[in-house]
Amino acid sequence: MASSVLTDSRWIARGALRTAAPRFLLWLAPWAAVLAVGIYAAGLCLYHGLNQTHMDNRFAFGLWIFLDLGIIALGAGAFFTGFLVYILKRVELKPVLNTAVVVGLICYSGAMAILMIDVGQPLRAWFTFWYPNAQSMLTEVTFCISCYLVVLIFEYVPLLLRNRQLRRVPSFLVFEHQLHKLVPVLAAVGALLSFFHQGSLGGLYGVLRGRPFAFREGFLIWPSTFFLFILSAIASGPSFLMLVTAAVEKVTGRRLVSPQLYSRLGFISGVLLAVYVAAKCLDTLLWLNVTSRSVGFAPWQFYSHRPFGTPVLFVEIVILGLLPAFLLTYRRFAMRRGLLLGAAAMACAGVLLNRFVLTIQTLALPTLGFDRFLLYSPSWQEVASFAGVIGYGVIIYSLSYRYLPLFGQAKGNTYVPGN
Amino acid sequence: MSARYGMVIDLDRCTGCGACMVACAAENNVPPLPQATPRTGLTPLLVRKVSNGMEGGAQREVFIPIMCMHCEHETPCVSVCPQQAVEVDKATGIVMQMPQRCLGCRYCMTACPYHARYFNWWDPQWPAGMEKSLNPGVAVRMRGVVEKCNLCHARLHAAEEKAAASGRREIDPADYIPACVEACPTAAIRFGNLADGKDPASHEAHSPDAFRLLARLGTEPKIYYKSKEAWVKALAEPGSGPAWEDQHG
Amino acid sequence: MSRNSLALGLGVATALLAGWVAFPQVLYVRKHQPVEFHHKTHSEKSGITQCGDCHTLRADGTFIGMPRLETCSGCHSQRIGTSREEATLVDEYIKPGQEVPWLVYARQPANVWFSHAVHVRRAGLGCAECHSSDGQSDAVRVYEQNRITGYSRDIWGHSISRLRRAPHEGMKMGDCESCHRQHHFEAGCLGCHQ
Amino acid sequence: MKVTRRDLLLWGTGAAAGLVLTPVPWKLLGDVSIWSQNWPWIPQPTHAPVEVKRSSCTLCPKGCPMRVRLAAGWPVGVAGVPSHPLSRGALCPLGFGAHQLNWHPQRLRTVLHGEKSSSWNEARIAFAKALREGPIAIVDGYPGRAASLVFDSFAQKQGGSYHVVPSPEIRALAPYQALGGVPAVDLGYDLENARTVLSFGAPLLDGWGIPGRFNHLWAERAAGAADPQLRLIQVEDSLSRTAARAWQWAPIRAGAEAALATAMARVLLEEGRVSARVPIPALTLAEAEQQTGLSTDAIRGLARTIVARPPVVAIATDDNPSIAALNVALGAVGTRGGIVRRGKKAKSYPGIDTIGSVRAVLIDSTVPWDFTPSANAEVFRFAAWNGASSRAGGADWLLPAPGFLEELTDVPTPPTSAVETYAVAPSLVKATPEVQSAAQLLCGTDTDLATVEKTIHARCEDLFQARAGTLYGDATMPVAQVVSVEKLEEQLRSGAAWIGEDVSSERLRCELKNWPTAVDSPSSRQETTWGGPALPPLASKLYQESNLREASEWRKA
Repeated sequence: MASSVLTDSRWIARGALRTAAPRFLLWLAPWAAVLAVGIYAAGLCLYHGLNQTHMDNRFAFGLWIFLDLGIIALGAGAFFTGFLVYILKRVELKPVLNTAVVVGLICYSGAMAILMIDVGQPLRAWFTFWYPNAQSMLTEVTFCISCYLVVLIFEYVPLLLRNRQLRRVPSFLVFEHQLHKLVPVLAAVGALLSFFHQGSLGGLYGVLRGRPFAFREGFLIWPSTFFLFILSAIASGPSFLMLVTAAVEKVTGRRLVSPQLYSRLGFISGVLLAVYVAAKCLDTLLWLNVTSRSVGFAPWQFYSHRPFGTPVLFVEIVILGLLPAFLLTYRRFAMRRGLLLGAAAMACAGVLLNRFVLTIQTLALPTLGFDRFLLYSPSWQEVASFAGVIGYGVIIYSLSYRYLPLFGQAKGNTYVPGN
Repeated sequence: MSARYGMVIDLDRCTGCGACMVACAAENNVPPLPQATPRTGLTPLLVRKVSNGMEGGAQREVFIPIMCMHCEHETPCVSVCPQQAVEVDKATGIVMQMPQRCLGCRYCMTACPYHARYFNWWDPQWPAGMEKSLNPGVAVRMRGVVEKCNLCHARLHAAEEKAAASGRREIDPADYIPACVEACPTAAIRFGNLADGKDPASHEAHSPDAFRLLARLGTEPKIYYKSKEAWVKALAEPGSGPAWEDQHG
Repeated sequence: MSRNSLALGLGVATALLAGWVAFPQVLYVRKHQPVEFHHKTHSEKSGITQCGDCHTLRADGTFIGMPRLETCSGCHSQRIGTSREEATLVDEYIKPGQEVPWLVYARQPANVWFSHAVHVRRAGLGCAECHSSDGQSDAVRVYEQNRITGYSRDIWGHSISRLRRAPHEGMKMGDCESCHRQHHFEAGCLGCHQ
Repeated sequence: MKVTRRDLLLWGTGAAAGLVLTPVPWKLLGDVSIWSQNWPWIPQPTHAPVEVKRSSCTLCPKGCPMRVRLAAGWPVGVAGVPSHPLSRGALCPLGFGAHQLNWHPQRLRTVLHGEKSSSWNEARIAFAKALREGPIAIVDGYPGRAASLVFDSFAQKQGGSYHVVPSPEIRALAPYQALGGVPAVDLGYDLENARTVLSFGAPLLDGWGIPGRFNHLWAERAAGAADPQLRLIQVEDSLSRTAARAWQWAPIRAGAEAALATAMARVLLEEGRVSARVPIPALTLAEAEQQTGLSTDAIRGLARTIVARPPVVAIATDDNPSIAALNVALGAVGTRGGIVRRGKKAKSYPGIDTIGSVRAVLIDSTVPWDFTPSANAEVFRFAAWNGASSRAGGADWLLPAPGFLEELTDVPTPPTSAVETYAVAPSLVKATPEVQSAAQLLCGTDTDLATVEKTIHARCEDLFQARAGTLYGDATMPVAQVVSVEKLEEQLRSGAAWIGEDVSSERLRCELKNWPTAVDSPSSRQETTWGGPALPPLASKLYQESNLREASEWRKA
């Protein structure tokens, strides 16, 4: 048994140089451990109930929702790249497409898994499909995410079938070929679904009339956050792709995509980020001076509770918004790999901060005049089960990288042992 | 018939004794949950103590019973529920929470500006034998669902059954009185059909001293409060009150 | 090729057989009533004609459901006839004053509020509209209990597919709703739940 | 032909595909979610019909009448009796959870000897031995019941002594016995006719007296009004819930009540605002200011305020002579709207301070836990709930007593009432096995004692003979119209309450020769209703949730 594992070369694509099996296993081990702990923590939450978390009646949403929103935003690279490549025919982005699909798959399936733990009655979660409430943003989210997860699987399968062993099964080859023809359609469908659920994730909080800090006026049934979320997601998606690819390059010690592609992704990300920041500023001003004021809140009043002061807003918009947008788009910097990646990281951080503020700060602020400003800190079960998702992500990606041609044309490089 | 059940709570009459809370919990089979913290317990009705922040003899306190406000318009919790576990009943105006439908996503709790919704973080349990004292007609909620005040709906059922048995179409208002109203030793809570102009409660609701918490959010709550003291009235405004004032500077 | 399809076909067939024939047998546990009771005998021999004679509505509108022991002991304080069932009833229940643990076919779960008063008195439904011919039964049915939910099989209805079932069959929420819809009666969730 | 791996794979694929066309996955999906709605480990209420019976709350000497909902022989809910003129349908928070108390985790179910379990038989033997070796003291925390009579007569026959632990409200009335010769148990407050109530830390809105009575008066005549018909002035060191809702709150230093009372009397006498002929106290306003922390002007102002709206009565929380003296000065003793004599002369019993050196002490379950007798005596303590920190609570014998509505008992006039009342609290709950009341033990030891049953019957006869007062049952009727003793007893046993005639008009004479010296006594904050041994788990929990009470208070449960 062991030998068959240790000599897996016949599963690895011809010509692709991969590190030796034992080293690979060594690399997987810690991540597997993290995943194991995560599964145990999740098990505790499912068996004993959500009293295992530190959420409470006031902080009904916590770490999980924040990170779900976060990774789904970062996973947006998947649909957006597909959209650019197949719909807008930006073929130069093709090399990162497979990575985008895998990353997307990981992010979305991970988020789904966490959501299943997060609800109090997972066994009844399917009621949402049986008795859907069309008004609810959460229904929109649930439907779109689950459908899009299916799409992602369909996008992933052809990749899977291109594995050296699997492609020897003739029927698989046919199947893969057929699926491949379907991919542009899938990309289109995926893009549509994703635009919707990214939006409705924003809507999730924007519609909360009872939470003046989150509530936004909007267009038709959609509050402004609906559109801001789409923008921020597609802005951060490519940045996250860059970071992932760079990380893989670092670990494997190989150049997988051209520097031009990096700066291309960076440029796309930067431009979108700039647009997003502009929109965000406009929205914030409108909200401070019209929306929240109309129900009796003075501008900046929300920022009177430490630690959520105005600095947070400044960091979100300027340091992690405007600045990276500039760095990513301005050619002189975009050519410098370090700066580029740094800017990409800042862009991602900015979007995460935005999700954090919207989820956590909204719940921390009092609504009733005689209520208190509250904070909460997650329990180890919450942290561990999410860490598990990260472990799961790394493992899936590593396996895909090892056994599937993620970077189709990155062959024949000189072998440098991964560290 | 289309009633609009609501309450007018006279805060000047409330002594904060808490009888309403105990009566409510007993009526609705709320488990004691010794392991719960003040932030994870179940209190469909919760009396809050608020001080006017003055010193010495000028110091005053008011007690504010908080429960589901049964918002009439754009009810925040109804629109957010992904699977129709919450609804505003057409016939009674009661905002109904269905634990058997609820999947425990807690989105409604984040939507409620009054924090009047509670999640069953634990399995409901009673000291050995105490389950014999459970109130028939109210199903015990299971772990992992949201619950809140349903205006003692079991009592409305009983009233309807009684009416039906005696061939009446309408219930006798005397048969439908929520537990907290019945329990209040100072008759501070007046309950009734706000849609019925002759009902004393609807009359009270129109008195100059009546107000509603966070009325400016525009959700038209059907729980009214009443006080002659200006500082108490001020607590109802969003963005004002101790929670916000002492933050400035 | 043909061999493949044969294998596939066999698989499908096994699944269909297991799902449609075996599954219902496994899903329900069969229980017998504590006492063999015949509605027919009672209506013919003892002149009890109205369901309400034993299944009474109380003054406050609550429904007594299965008659309490005193109703039975009204006549059965001493054995009537020599049947073994009669013996069990009198010796095991009436003499020791032990309520008969009847298995209620139509018992709804704790979270349902069903008022007979409202349906019978106000809406004027006949008993048979939900309980069909149980009132004339000359033998007690076997009580089938769902192993997972603990519900009586009558709630789901006898046909596992719920297709082609008699109008009275099935007491799931959907069945209540469809009847309510027919009679243009609207109730919120808590109209029927508690 | 042999079956290949390939065949099995295909067969499996077919089966999997076929299963989707069967009810299996779909029915299971449904049934599992239904299972999650009816988890077997979650208790559900009974199907049994609900009946409503009347009784009285026996958890404290206020004896509020109750409507108890019963299902399958167990109480499933309690409510007050609105038609009752004193309680006005009110109960304290403890009362609304009382039906859960019998299953309280701290419920006593076995006899404890020291720290180890024992039996009733051994307890009886030990008690008999103690009796032989002589003298025993019996301590009662709820005097005036039929059971109390059992204690008294037993003590007399056995050459023992009978002592009572009066409720705080009664203790506050003790000084008037010295001044006017009327036993404290015969005195009450004529609150209905008072227009100014000056409370020295008494929790008037928080379980003092009959909870429903003052709450109702306050709500109807004071709540929210800028110039109320009934002025409630609270003198207290901290902002209690009563102080928070009072018309005025005078914050003074802890334990300075006596000084303030004396100083106010001085002001009133000097300014000739009161007619009573009593000497002017020696305490100067300057001293009072220094003791109470109130400015002399404040004291003067307060003094003038309380007499602005007569009749006025001052209410203390303990036997503070200075406050009693103030009432005399205010002419509030034995007058309309003041402290009145409620009726026939009741026997007054010695307190616990008079327990000499005895062989054994028998403590009734109504005695608060903070009372522990001198060490050398053998202690037989009855209790339904263990409110002590240690297992046996310092008693040699801890004897499980009947809990809520588990025994027949009667309800004498509650303290502070201005009229005589009487009710019987029928037992509505089948008693927990192994429990026995103190009275039952004594009647078992001395069989020719009049049992509680008999005494209640005798008291019914007295009521019937007297033909006075009114019966508040399902219908309200004067006793004069009740046809027979049996009918009267039947009515009382089904939860009706008797209320005597108002005799508050009867004047009392009491004179004050010289002022008690206002000593700075540490303020004794009165235990409110739920200071009892056990709080319903619900109540204790809910107090933790809301910020109504301090942690120390709800931890009692």
